[in-house]
Amino acid sequence: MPEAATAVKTVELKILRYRPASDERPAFGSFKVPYTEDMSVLEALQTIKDTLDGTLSFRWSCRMAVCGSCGMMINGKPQLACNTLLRNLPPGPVTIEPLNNFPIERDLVVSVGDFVKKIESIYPYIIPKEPKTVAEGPYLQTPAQLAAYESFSDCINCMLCYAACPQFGENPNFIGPGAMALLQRYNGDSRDGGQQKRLDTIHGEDGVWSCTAVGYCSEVCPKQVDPANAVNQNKTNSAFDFFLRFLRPGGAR
Amino acid sequence: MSERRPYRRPMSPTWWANPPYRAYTLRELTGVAVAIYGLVLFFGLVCLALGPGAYDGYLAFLRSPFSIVLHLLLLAAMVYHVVTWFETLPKTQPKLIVDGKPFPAKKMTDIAIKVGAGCSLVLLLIAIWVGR
Amino acid sequence: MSQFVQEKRSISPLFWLPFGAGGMLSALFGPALILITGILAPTGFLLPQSFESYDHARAFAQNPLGKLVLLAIIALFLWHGAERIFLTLKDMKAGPLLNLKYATYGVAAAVTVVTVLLLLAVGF
Amino acid sequence: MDHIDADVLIIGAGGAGLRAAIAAAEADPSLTIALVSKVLPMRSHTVAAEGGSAGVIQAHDSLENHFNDTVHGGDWLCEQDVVEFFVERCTPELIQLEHWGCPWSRKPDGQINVRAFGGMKIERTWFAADRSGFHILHTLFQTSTKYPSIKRFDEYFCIDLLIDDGRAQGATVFSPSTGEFTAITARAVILATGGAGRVFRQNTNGGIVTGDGMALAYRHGVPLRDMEFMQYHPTCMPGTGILFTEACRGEGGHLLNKDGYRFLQDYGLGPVTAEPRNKTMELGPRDRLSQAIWQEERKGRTMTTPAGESYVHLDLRHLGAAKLKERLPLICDLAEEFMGIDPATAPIPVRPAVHYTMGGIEVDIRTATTLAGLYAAGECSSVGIHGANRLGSNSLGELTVFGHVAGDEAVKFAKGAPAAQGGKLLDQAKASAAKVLGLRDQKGGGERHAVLRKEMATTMEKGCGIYREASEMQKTCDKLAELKRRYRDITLEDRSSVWNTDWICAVELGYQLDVAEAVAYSALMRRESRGAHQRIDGFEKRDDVNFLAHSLANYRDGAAPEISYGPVKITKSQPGERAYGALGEALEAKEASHA
Ligand SMILES: Cc1cc2nc3c(=O)[nH]c(=O)nc-3n(C[C@H](O)[C@H](O)[C@H](O)COP(=O)(O)OP(=O)(O)OC[C@H]3O[C@@H](n4cnc5c(N)ncnc54)[C@H](O)[C@@H]3O)c2cc1C
Ligand code: SF4
Ligand code: F3S
Ligand code: FES
Repeated sequence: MPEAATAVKTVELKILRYRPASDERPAFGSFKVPYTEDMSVLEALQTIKDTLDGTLSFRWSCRMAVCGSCGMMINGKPQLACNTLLRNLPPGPVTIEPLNNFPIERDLVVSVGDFVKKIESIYPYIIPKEPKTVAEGPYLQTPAQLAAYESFSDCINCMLCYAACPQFGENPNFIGPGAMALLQRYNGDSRDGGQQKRLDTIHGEDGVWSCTAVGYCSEVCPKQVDPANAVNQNKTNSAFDFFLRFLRPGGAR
Repeated sequence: MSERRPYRRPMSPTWWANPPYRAYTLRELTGVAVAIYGLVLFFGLVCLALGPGAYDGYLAFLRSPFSIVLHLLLLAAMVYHVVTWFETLPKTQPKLIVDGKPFPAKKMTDIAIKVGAGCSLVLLLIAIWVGR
Repeated sequence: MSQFVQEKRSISPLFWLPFGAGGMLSALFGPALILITGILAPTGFLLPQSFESYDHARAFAQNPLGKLVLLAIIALFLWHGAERIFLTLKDMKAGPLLNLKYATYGVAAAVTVVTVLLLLAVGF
Repeated sequence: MDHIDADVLIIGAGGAGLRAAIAAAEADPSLTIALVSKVLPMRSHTVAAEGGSAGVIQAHDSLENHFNDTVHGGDWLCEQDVVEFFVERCTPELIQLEHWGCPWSRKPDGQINVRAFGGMKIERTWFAADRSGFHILHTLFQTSTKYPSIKRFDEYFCIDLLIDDGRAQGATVFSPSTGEFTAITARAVILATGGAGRVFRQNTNGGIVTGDGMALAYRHGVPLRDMEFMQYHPTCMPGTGILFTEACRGEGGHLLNKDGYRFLQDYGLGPVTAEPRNKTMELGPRDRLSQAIWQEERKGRTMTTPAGESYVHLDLRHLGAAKLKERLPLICDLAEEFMGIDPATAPIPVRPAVHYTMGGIEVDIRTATTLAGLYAAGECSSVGIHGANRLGSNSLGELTVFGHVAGDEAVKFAKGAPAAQGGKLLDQAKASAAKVLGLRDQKGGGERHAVLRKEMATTMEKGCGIYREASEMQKTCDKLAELKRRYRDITLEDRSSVWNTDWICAVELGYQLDVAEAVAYSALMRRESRGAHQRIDGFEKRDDVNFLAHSLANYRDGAAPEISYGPVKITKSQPGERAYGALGEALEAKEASHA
């Protein structure tokens, strides 16, 4: 190939760095890496780590937008680094920051512990409506019954929706869109009988009632889970429950 | 002792004024228009209760250019409210399953906006018919 | 039990339900109402100016159904506005939450009560 | 150093580790179970599995069929008693997952739907669209939160096992988040750390799939079995290696060369039929398909990407947009996002990439290793069901079946074992921590782990690829020895303790080099062709006289591994000719008439 054709194009990445041992607060660092047509932001970061600065820290694994590790702010928007291709970004430097609204542990690594605890708090498993043994075979579930919750089950726990939600930014205790998607995934499942129990975990100020229906959470979701729907339909459910609880046996509390 | 020292970045105090949240804030501010219109009617009721004299003052106000412009603005805000309200509506409803597939929210919004426009149109026609 | 389980209920539903009702009512009829009472009748375009004359208005407000309509529109529109304005002011951190609540829900509540009294006062 | 004591310690929270944890918690709720994972459990690589999990469910299918497909697919290098046990347990495990909420795709009447998969005679692959592993993993993780006795250590990295008195009694772990070490002692230990595909250059595996558990057990004298059998998956994205599931072919996709010709018919996989036919053409097994693509490349009938990777086409166009969206939504997204291709209107460029580690830590049917108290399950183990070539959709089944067994067995063992004694074990833990800290802080010869890793992956691909020859394999072995020497001179840029991923990568590279060596030497020593191990240097034929045997790589500190062989358990199926397509059907008919 002639020299001119292989002359390397480069791309500049401005990355928010934070190393707790040495940095008082986060600050941007700039890196230039060779650009190729099929390069993702993740690959650009890996190139930096492998060739320019081994101290850059970020999480990643699957590279195929399914493990949920690599969420970060790319040009100000929460996105997965692995399925954001440089060629689809506007020309010029790419700004990379850790996910908004989460404490930064180091560079692009944020704290995930609270998020996991939130998921655990909503009984994220089938509470069978009619218990069955394995010997009795699978439950029947029609495609329509599956469709009722299927999209909520596609959540990869990437937390982009949390970075998108200003109400979570204002109130870190807000249960948040992702955990609500999981709640709805089970509450909408025809095999499940735990709806009331789960609903009772989110009636509080930090439950659904922190959401003001901003809706940006659903826009950034890489898996079209529509967490805003999960939160807001349960706002409706929680509101009705507020008034109707007195009518159900043992419901008033 | 660990060197761990998580850093919490503060939220920008004006996040609500900037994209991507600007449209949301505008949507919420249509609430001002809805409330103002409610107040306009409320003052009409106050004047009505105070007697014909006061009520005539109210009518004069309604006919003033200021009021006409105000109502045109309220109308614009109200139309934005209608559209955004029905855009948000599907988010507050359980997933609708039609023919075994989730019914697209976009279509639901389109239908709802048409229903909303229809309601307003019917009310308008009734008013015109009654006023004839 | 996880720290994120919400033991204490929020009273938000008390505000959220009238907010929703007002939002729906205004979405369905708001544009027509503004057009009728604020633009067409006052200008006499398509509607006679007498449409909202004292006598017509009084007759409407004395009719029990008319009372209900007026109450619903005035109160629910205000509750709708109050909720949205409150949340926006909260987003803007415009002041202590309690003050914001008085300025929004407080006004809506006061208007609602006065409206009921006025509707009783105009007689049947 | 912190010290935590548990009854059962599980390292790895992918499909196998989580299933083991649940089994253990159910077997005896009074025991504490420590579940360690270097990433949040739902990030484990099980998440990436797309196609589905095999389990006989149709009336016209039988366990016998599943057994035969598996043993033939594995080129008779399977432990047949284990396979028999496995195929019996698959369906109950899949039903259990269903009860726990796994959103399996359904037929219109609400019954479980199944799809065709390569090398399977009858459709028996349960699937959840093309996110089967994702749904299995999330279902297991979420269900595991129900059991209070499971104490999770999310984002804890295991650096060594604790062994005393001839028994595994715990592990040393460290938290990237704090940089601090913890000794977790236990009465039984399960390894469920997944495969090692990352030792190769182009692969379908996640960054975390670095063979850690294999290396840990291996270093403590547990043999790695059948490591030469690395599976190449035929349909991966050129460049990244990202997988396009076999379900693409199960649903009816075609493989075309640069002339638009379905070349598989030239490699004994025909005849070409309009409808997909099981075990024929594109529904042949992975080894055969990958080999065919390699041959096509030799014949100059493939295409080449700008970056110089050769490829063929995976054509899904005739399936139509609606079916693609319903059955293969993830594939559509991947093609669209990464390659800008809509599979409904254009064929997808694909090429083979390393996908699965058939071999692993040698375990018996109870998942017990040769070391008392140490169990292994999932891709890190070699329980004997995959032989020389795994059939697609048999591995997710393996996770649940043998994860379950491992949980039960570890509980049994733990109840009979004395509690771990702190003193000696803690000294061991301190020593391992010091060693790993030494790696971080040493001012060595300036070697960079990123460079070594690249060289390792390249030499593995070169010497231990789809087709192998002694001279290249020898070069790979030599290169690995060189890399291990240079590894001692690694210098890290990052000496901090919080989220020092530079450091973690370096420790992982140490694991990878050991595993790579086991692969390369096992391959070099197997002088025959079988399943995924194909030689072109005079050993093109299967040699049942000398090599109907499991290879066993034994670790030797500072020297090349020692390779020995162990017997293969044959019960009902005598080694025969492994054939697909028309020939396969003819052979089967003959066998049936004999029976
Ligand atoms: C792209 C792809 C698609 C596939 N599709 C299918 C399919 O359709 N059907 C099928 O049957 N099989 C499929 N497979 C194979 C199958 O998914 C894997 O074999 C299986 O998921 C491995 O599961 P596991 O539980 O053994 O390991 P993993 O899921 O890889 O989990 C390993 C666990 O160990 C932990 N771990 C590792 N090292 C350490 C350490 N040092 N310290 C602490 N924790 C550690 C990790 O954090 C993780 O939790 C596919 C594989 C790939 C790569
Ligand atoms: S709902 Fe969407 S954005 Fe939020 S965690 Fe799940 S996949 Fe990510
Ligand atoms: S962005 Fe936040 S406010 Fe509600 S709709 Fe989504 S959770
Ligand atoms: S690396 Fe797994 S989602 Fe990006």
